[in-house]
Amino acid sequence: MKQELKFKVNGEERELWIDPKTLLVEVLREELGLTGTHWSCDTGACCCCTVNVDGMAVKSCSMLAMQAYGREVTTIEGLADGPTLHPLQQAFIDNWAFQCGFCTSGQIMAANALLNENPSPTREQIQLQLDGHICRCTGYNMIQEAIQDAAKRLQKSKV
Amino acid sequence: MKNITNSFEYFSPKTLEEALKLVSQFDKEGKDFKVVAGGQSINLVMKQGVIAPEAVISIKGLSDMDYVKFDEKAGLKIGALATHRAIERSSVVEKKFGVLAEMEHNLSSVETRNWGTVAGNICHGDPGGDVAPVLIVLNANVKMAGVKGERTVPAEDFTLDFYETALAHDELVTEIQIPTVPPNTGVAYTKFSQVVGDFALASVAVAITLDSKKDICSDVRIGLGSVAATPLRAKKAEEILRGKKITDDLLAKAAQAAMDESDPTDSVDASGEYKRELVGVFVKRVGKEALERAKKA
Amino acid sequence: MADWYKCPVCRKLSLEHQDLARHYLGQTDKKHKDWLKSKNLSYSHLITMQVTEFGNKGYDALAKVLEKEAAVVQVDVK
Amino acid sequence: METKYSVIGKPTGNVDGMAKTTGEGKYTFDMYLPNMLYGKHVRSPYPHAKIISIDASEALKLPGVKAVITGKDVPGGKWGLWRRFRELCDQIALADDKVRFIGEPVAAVAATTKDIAAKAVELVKVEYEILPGVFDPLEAIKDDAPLIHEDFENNINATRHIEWGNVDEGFKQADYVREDKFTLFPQAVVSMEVHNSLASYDKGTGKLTIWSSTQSPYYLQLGLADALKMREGDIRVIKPHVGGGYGGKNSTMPDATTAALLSMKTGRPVKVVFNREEEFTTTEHRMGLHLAIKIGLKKDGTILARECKIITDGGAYTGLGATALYLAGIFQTFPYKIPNWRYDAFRTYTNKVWATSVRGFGAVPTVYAAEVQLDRAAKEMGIDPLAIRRKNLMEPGYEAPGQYKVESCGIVPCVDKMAERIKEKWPKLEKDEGIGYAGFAYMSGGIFNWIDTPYAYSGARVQVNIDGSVDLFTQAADIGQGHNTVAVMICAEELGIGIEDIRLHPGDTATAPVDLGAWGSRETLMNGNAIKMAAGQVKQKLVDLARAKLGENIAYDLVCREKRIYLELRPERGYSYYEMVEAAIKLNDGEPLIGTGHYTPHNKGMISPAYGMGIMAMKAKVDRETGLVEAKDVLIVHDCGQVINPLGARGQVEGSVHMGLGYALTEEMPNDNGLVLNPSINDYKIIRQRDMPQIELLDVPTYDPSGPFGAKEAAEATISPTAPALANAVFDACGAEFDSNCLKPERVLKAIREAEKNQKNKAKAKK
Repeated sequence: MKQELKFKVNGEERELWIDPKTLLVEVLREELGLTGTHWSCDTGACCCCTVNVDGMAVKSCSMLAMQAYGREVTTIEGLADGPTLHPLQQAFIDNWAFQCGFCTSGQIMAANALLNENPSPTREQIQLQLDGHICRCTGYNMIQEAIQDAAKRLQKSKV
Repeated sequence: MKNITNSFEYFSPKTLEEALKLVSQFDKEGKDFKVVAGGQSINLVMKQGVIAPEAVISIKGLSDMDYVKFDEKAGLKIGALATHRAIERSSVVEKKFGVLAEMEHNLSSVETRNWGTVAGNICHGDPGGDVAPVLIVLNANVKMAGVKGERTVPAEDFTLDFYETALAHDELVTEIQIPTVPPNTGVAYTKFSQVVGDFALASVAVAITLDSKKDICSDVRIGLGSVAATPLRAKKAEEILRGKKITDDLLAKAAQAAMDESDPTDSVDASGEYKRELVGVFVKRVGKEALERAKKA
Repeated sequence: MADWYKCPVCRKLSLEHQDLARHYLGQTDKKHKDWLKSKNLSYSHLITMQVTEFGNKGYDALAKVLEKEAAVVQVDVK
Repeated sequence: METKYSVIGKPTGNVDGMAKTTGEGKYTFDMYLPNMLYGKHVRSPYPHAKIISIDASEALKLPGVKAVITGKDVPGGKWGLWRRFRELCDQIALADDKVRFIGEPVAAVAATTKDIAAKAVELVKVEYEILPGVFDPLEAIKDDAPLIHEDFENNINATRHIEWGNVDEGFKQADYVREDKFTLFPQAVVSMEVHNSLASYDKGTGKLTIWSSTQSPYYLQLGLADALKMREGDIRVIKPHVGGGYGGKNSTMPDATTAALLSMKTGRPVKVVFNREEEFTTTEHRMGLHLAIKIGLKKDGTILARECKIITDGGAYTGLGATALYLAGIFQTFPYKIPNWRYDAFRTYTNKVWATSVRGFGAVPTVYAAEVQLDRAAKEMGIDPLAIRRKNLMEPGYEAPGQYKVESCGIVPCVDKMAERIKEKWPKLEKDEGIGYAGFAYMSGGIFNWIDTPYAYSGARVQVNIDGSVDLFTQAADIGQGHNTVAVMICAEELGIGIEDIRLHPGDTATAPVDLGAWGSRETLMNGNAIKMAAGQVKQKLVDLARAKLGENIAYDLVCREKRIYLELRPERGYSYYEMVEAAIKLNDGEPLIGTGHYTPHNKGMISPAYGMGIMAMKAKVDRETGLVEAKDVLIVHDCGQVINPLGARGQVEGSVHMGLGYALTEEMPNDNGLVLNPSINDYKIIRQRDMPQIELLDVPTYDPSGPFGAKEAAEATISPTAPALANAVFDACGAEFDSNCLKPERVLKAIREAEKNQKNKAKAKK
């Protein structure tokens, strides 16, 4: 039996009818076509599918979409301001913080949640935030550098 | 990719009363249902097809129960919907129950901590769960409610067996209560895992209370995780320390006792024998840390 | 003209018996195995020797047999 | 350093950056077509069994199920990557007569939703006759072991014997000889994007289009042609962005064949996506093996002879395992001069999923054994571990008889730089800390042609349009390693323009010339050469035209740089690039300027045209009570020729070390009678952020004549030294010795106790 799901995705009000067993990641990818959120491990262990729910980093594979009712979801597609990349996105490019790029959406969304509450995180704080994220390509160091770089860019843009 | 293949009816009550009504109604009807808070463990189990309930009751919306409160007399109260993250970042927890925040830092991922709840974690009844050993040494109680009323059980008695808890089918956990830590008390915790944030091969929590001269151990609690069918309180080890001046030798004896009390099984990562050794090592190390903290307390 | 040794089972030619033995143990078909059996040799024994012990023990053992068994062929080498 | 280049050698952000950081870039995983069906496999629960019958009637009754196929529906024959040796082409789309490993696909369903597909799979009834299985290579070769493939007696799939010098004589002359035995565990690939394919068959034309997460569109095209009995040209393979490959996506896998077969049967697009458990249990991994190694040295540390024997756990099929067998030997000899060397390798079939190429292709387990043994020898002989390596290093022009020749070779300066830096970097060690070293080298693409292609190894086509923009076509595969950026940089450098002038069209067999794909670190050198040649052709046209217009003597050199074409010695005399392009196209009767390039190595020995190399040092700390090892810090000195993109090269080094650390510390695939015991990311432990050390990377630039602008392999080699450097650091810290990789705490604790016991016994003996 389908049930109604109303929530906000990347600033837009969405209303759809879904089977309540549907995971948030399925709604995003398969119902809304937001395929930038990836899905990788099946067991909630890799954080590839991380999105922001009410500003928090949350795994969209481990959450029933119905639990997002009335909440605000931001995905990687909602991060850039029109054609202008978010500083995190630009810093990820400039610092070679991704290779295959499959886990990147999740990494960036987790970093986004971090920078929103901590504008200048230390390396340790970044590691703590991103420890759930598996990347098989980069060895993480360049991701951490990119996030610190993005933090600097964000602060500059605020001044 | 694995999704949940079996459909279910979904309910999202807004109040505890509504939730309890649903629970008791379904229980009476013999309906196969599951209560979900953050669902960080349960969704996985459903994806794997281990359980396929006809109905899911999401209590995530019971915002009244999303709280972390403290006063000196009553101690810390963690509402059923308080997330791990709320504990990790609570300033009062950091000040008064620092060990809880330390435990949370290494619990799975930030994503899990943001959405998963502390109460949900213990309701899952996983002997490898991070939370239970710490609650046990902090002398915590778990408050539960049903349509018939409320009851409270000590955290150490909450888990009965692998994935089995004292919670009745028609009850919900409503609150975790942790008394104010007595003076001259130090609490420490270590989870030993191969990679950060992973499940423990073994975890040890120790709370030591010293007498007013900070010499004799007037009380001690030792909690073990991942080394038996349930989180465990190592009472024989505690007996060795209680009422004595704690020395390295004495700690070593207690560690041996704790090893004997634990009953770990072989897993893909390590043998039961090795996990037992870890208990010994960490009862000594964590015990020493707790002792240092007690002296400074 | 040179003396070449011919594999008793297939058309492989080698300049050395040991090299012929190496070829032989690399073949995985039934014909090669059956011939070994007929000489009371065990494929698995020879390979185990060759791969778990140092030196060329497996090859040498077979080479000794091939010294007697392998036909000599004269080939014009250019 | 002042450079004559304006594009290459400069840190350059990834050209796929926009696609990959905004979610706009599509992976196969992200593709859904209208009217698409979901395909899913019915898999064997037994490691070795005859298929008696398959009954799909119940599944077909389920509403939404559109097709069920079995081995009988596969039109083609067997396939594999060793097409030159047909007997090694042993893969099948769906098991026809029997299954050879747990999880082998025996049937597949196509349904309108994933849930229906999952339910349908449960309804397909398969009757099996269970056969005895074999799970260890030493068991597999026994005369009475069950045969996994009929024609392979004693389950021997492939063998290698390489010998040079006089090994026995070498050992005789040696002052010091030691023998060691190892068992190396397999490592899973764990690409973040699982294997998945989307196939769309056009019934009208009989042509197939498939999007797939592959490392080599061309290999997939060949594999599908064999499996489906179609012409290669009737199959169009498109490789969208790929979420990691690391060697595990070279073979044509059942996701692709099944998607294609189901699409042909239903006439609708079909997508097949593996789940993570299928990924762990049914896709390729790094080989496990038993190894015996012997070394003989002179008193001064000079290596006189080495002998290495391996028998590998190949699993049920060949994949690229036979190549891995070869490379495992060859790269164990690098970067040292070993005058007398003997190598024996046997690859066996076992009832497990099969082993293939994985990052470091072959070299990782054997380099581990060699480098660990070298440290044990050094310690017993009282020689410093770095000094013993320094003593034996290759030099430019070094030749291993009949096997390979090394042209550019910076390993000596690498080791010298390491010796210097290490003193400043880690002047003092804390308690229970140790330092371990390991040397490394790797190929820049393989010369061996087991795929049996008549095409050049790499091809590229450049089209310059009237506005000066460039379309660059190649099948070369960026699977995350950053080749798209390298390709565009090389093209821009050659034409003297900017990377923003180039639009790359990669990975489509219908539009681009063949390239063999991303394996063996081949793209930079091989595809780079093809691109340079293609761009060079266009450049020549522009230069000729400019020279004619300037009226200069042909002896004057012209260069294309910074969007100008000018006299090298008189830069003010020249034209703008755009001006020349426009003129050239007009002269060309309006046809855009086309350049084609190709590359196939000739006269470069049997292995590779060039070798990257270097040395790694690792600092590690051991917890003597728990056995937990912490990788603290890493230093690498690397010679990878002319670096094209320093950012990309560093990224690859970091990634290699990460995967190597997994091999060293946490990753293994325990198996119980064919059953993988840890088929999830929860149970298969991958190093996390807080566990990852910092890496300092120093460069020793060289110029390799085979590479584009002197470039060669970078970074893949750095996976091989990681595990031995770590094991050597632990050995340095506490004397613990290991006969395997994956230094899980329990293993380490056991080894520490063993070492302590041995030390005590030695002390006693002395008394």
